[in-house]
Amino acid sequence: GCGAGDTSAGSGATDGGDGAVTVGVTVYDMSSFVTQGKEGMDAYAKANDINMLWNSANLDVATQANQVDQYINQGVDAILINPVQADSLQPQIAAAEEKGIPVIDVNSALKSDKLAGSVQPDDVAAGEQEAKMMVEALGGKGNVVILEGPIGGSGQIDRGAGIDKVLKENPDIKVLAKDTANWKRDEAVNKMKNWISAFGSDIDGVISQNDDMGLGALQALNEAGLKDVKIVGIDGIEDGLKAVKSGDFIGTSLQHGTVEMAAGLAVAAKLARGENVEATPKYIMPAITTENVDAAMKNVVTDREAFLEKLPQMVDENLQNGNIAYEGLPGQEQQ
Amino acid sequence: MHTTHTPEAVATAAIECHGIRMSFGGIPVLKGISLVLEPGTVTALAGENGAGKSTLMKIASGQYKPDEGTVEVRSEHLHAGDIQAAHRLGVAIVPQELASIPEMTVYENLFVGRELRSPVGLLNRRAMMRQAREFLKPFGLEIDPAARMGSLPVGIRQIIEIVKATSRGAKVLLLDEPTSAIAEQEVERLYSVVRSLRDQGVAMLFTTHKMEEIRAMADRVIVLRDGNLVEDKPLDQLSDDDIVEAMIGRELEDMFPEIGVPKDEVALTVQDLVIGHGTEPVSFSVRRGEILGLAGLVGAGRTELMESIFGMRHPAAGSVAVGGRKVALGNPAAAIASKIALVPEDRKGAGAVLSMSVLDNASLPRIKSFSNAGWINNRKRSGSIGDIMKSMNLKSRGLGQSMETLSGGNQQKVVFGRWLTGPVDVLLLDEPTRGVDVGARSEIYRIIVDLAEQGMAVVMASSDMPEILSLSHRALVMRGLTVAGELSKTELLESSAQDKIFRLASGLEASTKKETENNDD
Amino acid sequence: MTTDRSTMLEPSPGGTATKDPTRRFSWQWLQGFAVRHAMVVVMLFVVAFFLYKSARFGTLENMTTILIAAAPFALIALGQTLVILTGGIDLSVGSVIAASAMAAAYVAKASDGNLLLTVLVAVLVGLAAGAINGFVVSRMNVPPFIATLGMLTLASGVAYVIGGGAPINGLPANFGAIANTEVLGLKIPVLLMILAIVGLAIIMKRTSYGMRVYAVGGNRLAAEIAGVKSKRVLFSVYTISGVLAGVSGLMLASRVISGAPNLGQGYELDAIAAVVIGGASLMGGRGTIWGTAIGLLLIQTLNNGLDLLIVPSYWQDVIKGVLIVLAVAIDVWAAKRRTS
Amino acid sequence: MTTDRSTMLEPSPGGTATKDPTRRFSWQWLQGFAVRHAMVVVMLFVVAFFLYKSARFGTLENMTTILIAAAPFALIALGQTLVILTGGIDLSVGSVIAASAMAAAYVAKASDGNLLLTVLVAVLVGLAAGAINGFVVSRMNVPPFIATLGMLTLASGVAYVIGGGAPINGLPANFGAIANTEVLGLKIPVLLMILAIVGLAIIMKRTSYGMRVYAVGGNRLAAEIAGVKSKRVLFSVYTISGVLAGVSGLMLASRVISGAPNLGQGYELDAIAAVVIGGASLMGGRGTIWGTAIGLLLIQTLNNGLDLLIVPSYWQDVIKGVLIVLAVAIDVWAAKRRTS
Ligand SMILES: Nc1ncnc2c1ncn2[C@@H]1O[C@H](COP(=O)(O)OP(=O)(O)OP(=O)(O)O)[C@@H](O)[C@H]1O
Ligand SMILES: Nc1ncnc2c1ncn2[C@@H]1O[C@H](COP(=O)(O)OP(=O)(O)OP(=O)(O)O)[C@@H](O)[C@H]1O
Ligand SMILES: [Mg+2]
Ligand SMILES: [Mg+2]
Repeated sequence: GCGAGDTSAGSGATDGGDGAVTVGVTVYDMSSFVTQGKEGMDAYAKANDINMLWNSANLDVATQANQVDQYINQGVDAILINPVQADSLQPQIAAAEEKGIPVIDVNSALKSDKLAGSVQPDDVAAGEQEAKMMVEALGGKGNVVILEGPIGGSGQIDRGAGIDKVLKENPDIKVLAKDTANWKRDEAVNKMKNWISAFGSDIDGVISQNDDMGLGALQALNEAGLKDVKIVGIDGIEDGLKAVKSGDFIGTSLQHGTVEMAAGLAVAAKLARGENVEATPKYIMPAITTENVDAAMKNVVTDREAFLEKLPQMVDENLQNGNIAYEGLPGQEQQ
Repeated sequence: MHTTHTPEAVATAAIECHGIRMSFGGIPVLKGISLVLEPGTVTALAGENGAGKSTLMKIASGQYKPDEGTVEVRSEHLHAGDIQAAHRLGVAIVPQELASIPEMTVYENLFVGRELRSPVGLLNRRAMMRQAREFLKPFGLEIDPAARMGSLPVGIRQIIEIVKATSRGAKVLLLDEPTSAIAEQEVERLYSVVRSLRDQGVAMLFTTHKMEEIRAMADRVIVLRDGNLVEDKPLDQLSDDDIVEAMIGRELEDMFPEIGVPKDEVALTVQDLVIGHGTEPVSFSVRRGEILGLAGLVGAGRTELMESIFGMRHPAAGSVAVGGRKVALGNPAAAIASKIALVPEDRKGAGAVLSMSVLDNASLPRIKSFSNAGWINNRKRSGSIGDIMKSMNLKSRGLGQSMETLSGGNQQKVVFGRWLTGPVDVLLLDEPTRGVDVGARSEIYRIIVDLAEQGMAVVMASSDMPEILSLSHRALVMRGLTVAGELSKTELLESSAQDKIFRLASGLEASTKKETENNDD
Repeated sequence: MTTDRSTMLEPSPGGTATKDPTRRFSWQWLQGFAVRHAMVVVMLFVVAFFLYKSARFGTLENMTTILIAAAPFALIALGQTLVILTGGIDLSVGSVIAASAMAAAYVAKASDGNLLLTVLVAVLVGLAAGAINGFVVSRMNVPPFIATLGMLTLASGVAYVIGGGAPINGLPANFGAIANTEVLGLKIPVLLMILAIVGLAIIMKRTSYGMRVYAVGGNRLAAEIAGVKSKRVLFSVYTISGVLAGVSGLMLASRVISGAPNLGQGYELDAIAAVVIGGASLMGGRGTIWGTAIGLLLIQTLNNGLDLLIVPSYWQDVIKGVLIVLAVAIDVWAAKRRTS
Repeated sequence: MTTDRSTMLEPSPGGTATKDPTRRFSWQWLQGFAVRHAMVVVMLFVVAFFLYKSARFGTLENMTTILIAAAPFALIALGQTLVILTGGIDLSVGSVIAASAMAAAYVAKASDGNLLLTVLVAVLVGLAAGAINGFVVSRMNVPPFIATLGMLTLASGVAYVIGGGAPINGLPANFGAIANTEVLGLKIPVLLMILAIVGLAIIMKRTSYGMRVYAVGGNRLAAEIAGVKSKRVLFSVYTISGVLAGVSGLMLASRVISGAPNLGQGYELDAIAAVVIGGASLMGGRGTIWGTAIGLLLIQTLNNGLDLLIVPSYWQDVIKGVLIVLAVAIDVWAAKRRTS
């Protein structure tokens, strides 16, 4: 049975094809994470006869609400939301549910008991992971600064919670300063430069909630001629992986949009088709260090074609086996 | 009617100023002025450009706060620098620089601040329009009250300003050069409005640079010079020469200099220029050394003719040539390159860049000649401009003074004088002495005649009849955006000239000869 | 100077002076209408295009979607119109939306869904922000751009402070009733939008207050000489703009039942764009409420139609940028043609 | 009306008409200086406060930090000054930064580090965007706000299109040389900033071009009657602003060796704020390059000093908003006092 069966009369968007389903996707913005994710989703959609409608909300929650309304009007079979803002859109989700359209959130959470599924990264775990790397690199003692995402965003809050938890367990690590650089490299350079002015060589480490800001901090440290400050990031973007490889970063956590978003689409499509699927899998970011950085680099950058080729099948296997973040890196397990 | 300063009269004064002192940037403009206006009187406020007339009026109307001194309106103290208070006390002003609201209609301009409302409280636009038409009638203005103010010519706007101030039931009316942009016919109408207001007990203070207007309207004359009140007498105790002497501190010789003999060489040729939609084409030529007067009523199209020649607007058809060479139309820069110069009528809107200094304004049209490869040679520039402004008797705190802080007449001198730093073949003057004091005016006449003698062709539009009669070699009378007739020098010297001009301008006399290019007088 | 839409010199309407005032009136009226007409024509073209391209576009549901999306945005564009008519600008509306949304969310949560109190607080936050803007502009003579830019950062800061840097979630479900209830078959935001458009259009055209707003924007000194209390007028327009932003923030927050400190970010530019597309001059004195409504509708229709056609958002940007400029260029060109 | 601030009293080099030119000269000069002085005084207070609160603030390293942070921002504020002097506004600079940064990154990657080509492309992108703005404003008579708002969305769209929606990473290391090389002991962006300030200050004060820009902004019609080709002047200022934004984008991208499509977002408001804080009027005709430099420095000093004191960013917003409004209010007040 088709989840959106009763509205399929208006399936002008669902053009033809036996078993083809239409999934309306709205993402918060075209970030690099989302762009990567779209490649994965495109690959998965192609392999699984999914007609994907795609809209970006440009970081505006009201726009996203409008887009969801439009999908409902259009009578899509499922709606996949990568929310601008955590815990928003309740009335829209309710409206979709009323029409029998399953709604799935991916990448950050919506609060509603009417969601049909949810594919979420464990940001708290990622924050813990990077903080632990830092504690280890500093030998449990030293001064750090923290670069945060946009204040109030779920990334900033959850990763921050993970970081705080670890730092609380390690009272010898002192936080000199923490503030937002809005995920941006250019803002991070200036923020970091100003902190260097304030603390000079007292800074031992930089915990950055994403790679871009960590790279900005790296530039600031280079400009100031400070050599052995440890930096850790999250995301595993190309430049971040390079920095891990060169030793500029002590490590990062790979949030591979290609894999995570494709898993989200897979859950949405399966729910729309009424297939049996684990509706709320967690994406646990693998830690990337010098040990496995080369393999990650292959999947993320250098050997992309091949990776995308095997992705659809891997996503389906992951959903069955439990670890949706699995992509064959050294140290990763599919269970 | 005539004022006598008895204590009782003071007690009922409409407005009293006491010991007004005001200075700008440390330079005194008013040095302790006291005056009393009584209800039902008309007082002329005379003085050279920059004497402080406008400043005094702005203080009396609450726009400026004086450094010292008080203003009392009908025995009530006016809180200094409070326009609203002045308005409440019944003081109305027609400012020298027009204060119309260009984006609003005529009737909205007239009624803003005292809108007519229907019983429900909503605007009654129809009533306002009707009443606006009534208000305009005494001035013979048949304009649509729903016309946008900004689309009307300056003269008409000024009349509307007057109507606005006079129709509000103000008890004190300050008119700062109300006639500077309007023609004699409308001035006549202003006289009758002023008289009827006087009979209603309104106290009026007005400034003008024209003696006839003082004679026609005032009961009493006050003269300011260098910030001091130097004369305050009933009109009939003063002769014109007394007033002029009080103003400029010396006697004035002849107002109009002798005009020279034009050369044979034609400088400006205007051929079949159509300046309106479907109006008759205009053709004429002006020789070197010749001064061509343009007469007409407000809105006759004199300004539009000049603007078309100078390239500010695109004529529908026709051509303009200087010294036989055609000038690209619709392009002021090309006109300037062809050695045409224009002193526009609307000084504030089209003449001066108020935010810039005198020096910059004066050097703008010829900035190329003051610079090398784009670099301004400041010494050359200020030397040359300084000389010219000195010859024009500019009253300023130096060439660096910002144009907007200059008195109106002095702004006019800058806008005129700026062309004189380089060669000009054709000089277009649109109301060249608008707002200029008598002393400076005779100065400007002398300059115009000198320039003509040096070989310039001068076209001068003027609403000042003596100017047309005494200063031009020839005059065209315009009506309805085309030429209605022409008067030769001999005709201009006849005593019937004024009447003839008026008849042509108002269409009472059909044009005798429209084509004037073959005319050699 | 350069933002003036009309030509510098308006050609005279005819050689002979105005013999027939009524004819002139209708001529001017027609002229005026035609000027606005150009944008309506553009709008019709855009609508026709979307109708042709997407079967979904013309449905009642979709029209409703457009209206709901337009509503919060309309409120600030309307307030902005008044401010722009006085020659000012209100950059703070986006942030005021955030502050009022956060305040409303905070109160709704703290009072466990006391809607009356919630609405009151949201409106008061808008009122306060607007009144401060008005005070700083009219009494302290700070240029509106700076005054409201200051409020932009201030109100945004306040929005973050209210939530301690985080959004406010877990709101009582009845908070959603404010924006999601239907009255007379229309959602409340849509109803408010219609009321605001009609109400303000009447106020601006039919009351002396409206006339004074135009006068202050057209020539402040002239208005003052005519007895208009320009400071009060200035104060009032910023206050109105603030209140409308407050209501807009309330609607936005209620619609998604959550308060976000970055709500409304950047809305000010779109609101100003709607006003200017509607034919208003940033120099003040010229513009209408209906013009703004059309500008608004054009922007919202583009947003909706391009989403329906699943144009990637960055291509949407490219298209929208070009189209808006073209639309205004056509309007300028038409205005010029029609007056000459 | 309300944005008018300084009285622009320039010293009179040859005041022949006055009786005592030298006395008046110095007096006027002092008066004029005092008007601008108010903002300098505010600036000195801010600096003094930070010096007192943080021992690190006054160090040479920190001064360098402020200058480097100020540089990309200075370039667009300077271009903006010219545009604002003509009575216009350039909202597109932030997006042009993004487009030029992405174009530069793209070319650097594709050409494997051909710096000459990279620089050329970045400048050309800025030039093209500026020239389009200039054309649309000067020839098509579209109000600058709309023209450049269109370019804002267009250029931002283009930035995303270049990277296919994503930032460009993995750039050749020599790309960083553009912004990170030192010449004469100064980093290139800082050098460029100093050159641009001094160069433009001289151009605006000492050349006929500068005078024409002031004239067009002060009164376009009057300028045209005086023979100024106002369309060319308008075209030129937008083009200059575009080129400077292009260079700014290149510097930003090169400094962090990556191209981000959301680089420069919102910079336009800060740039305009710097210009207006510096005393320029958004109505055109009034303002100076030095004023902008001071406005810029004030904003950058606040950014730096508040970071040094570890003030959370949203409190920074609140403080900055209030301070900027206060600073301008003081300036307005001082200007008023000093002229009367
Ligand atoms: N706002 C101002 N700032 C500085 N100086 C000013 C200001 N307003 C007027 N002045 C100066 O004060 C003097 C008197 O100016 P005012 O306008 O009162 O003269 P006026 O008698 O009305 O002259 P006119 O006949 O030309 O209109 C002039 O020298 C003028 O330059
Ligand atoms: N009574 C009137 N009502 C409305 N418009 C008029 C009237 N008379 C003339 N006009 C318009 O005025 C314009 C001509 O104004 P213009 O300023 O060129 O005339 P002018 O002869 O230079 O007058 P001025 O004496 O003001 O210099 C024409 O467009 C004409 O239609
Ligand atoms: Mg005067
Ligand atoms: Mg005229």
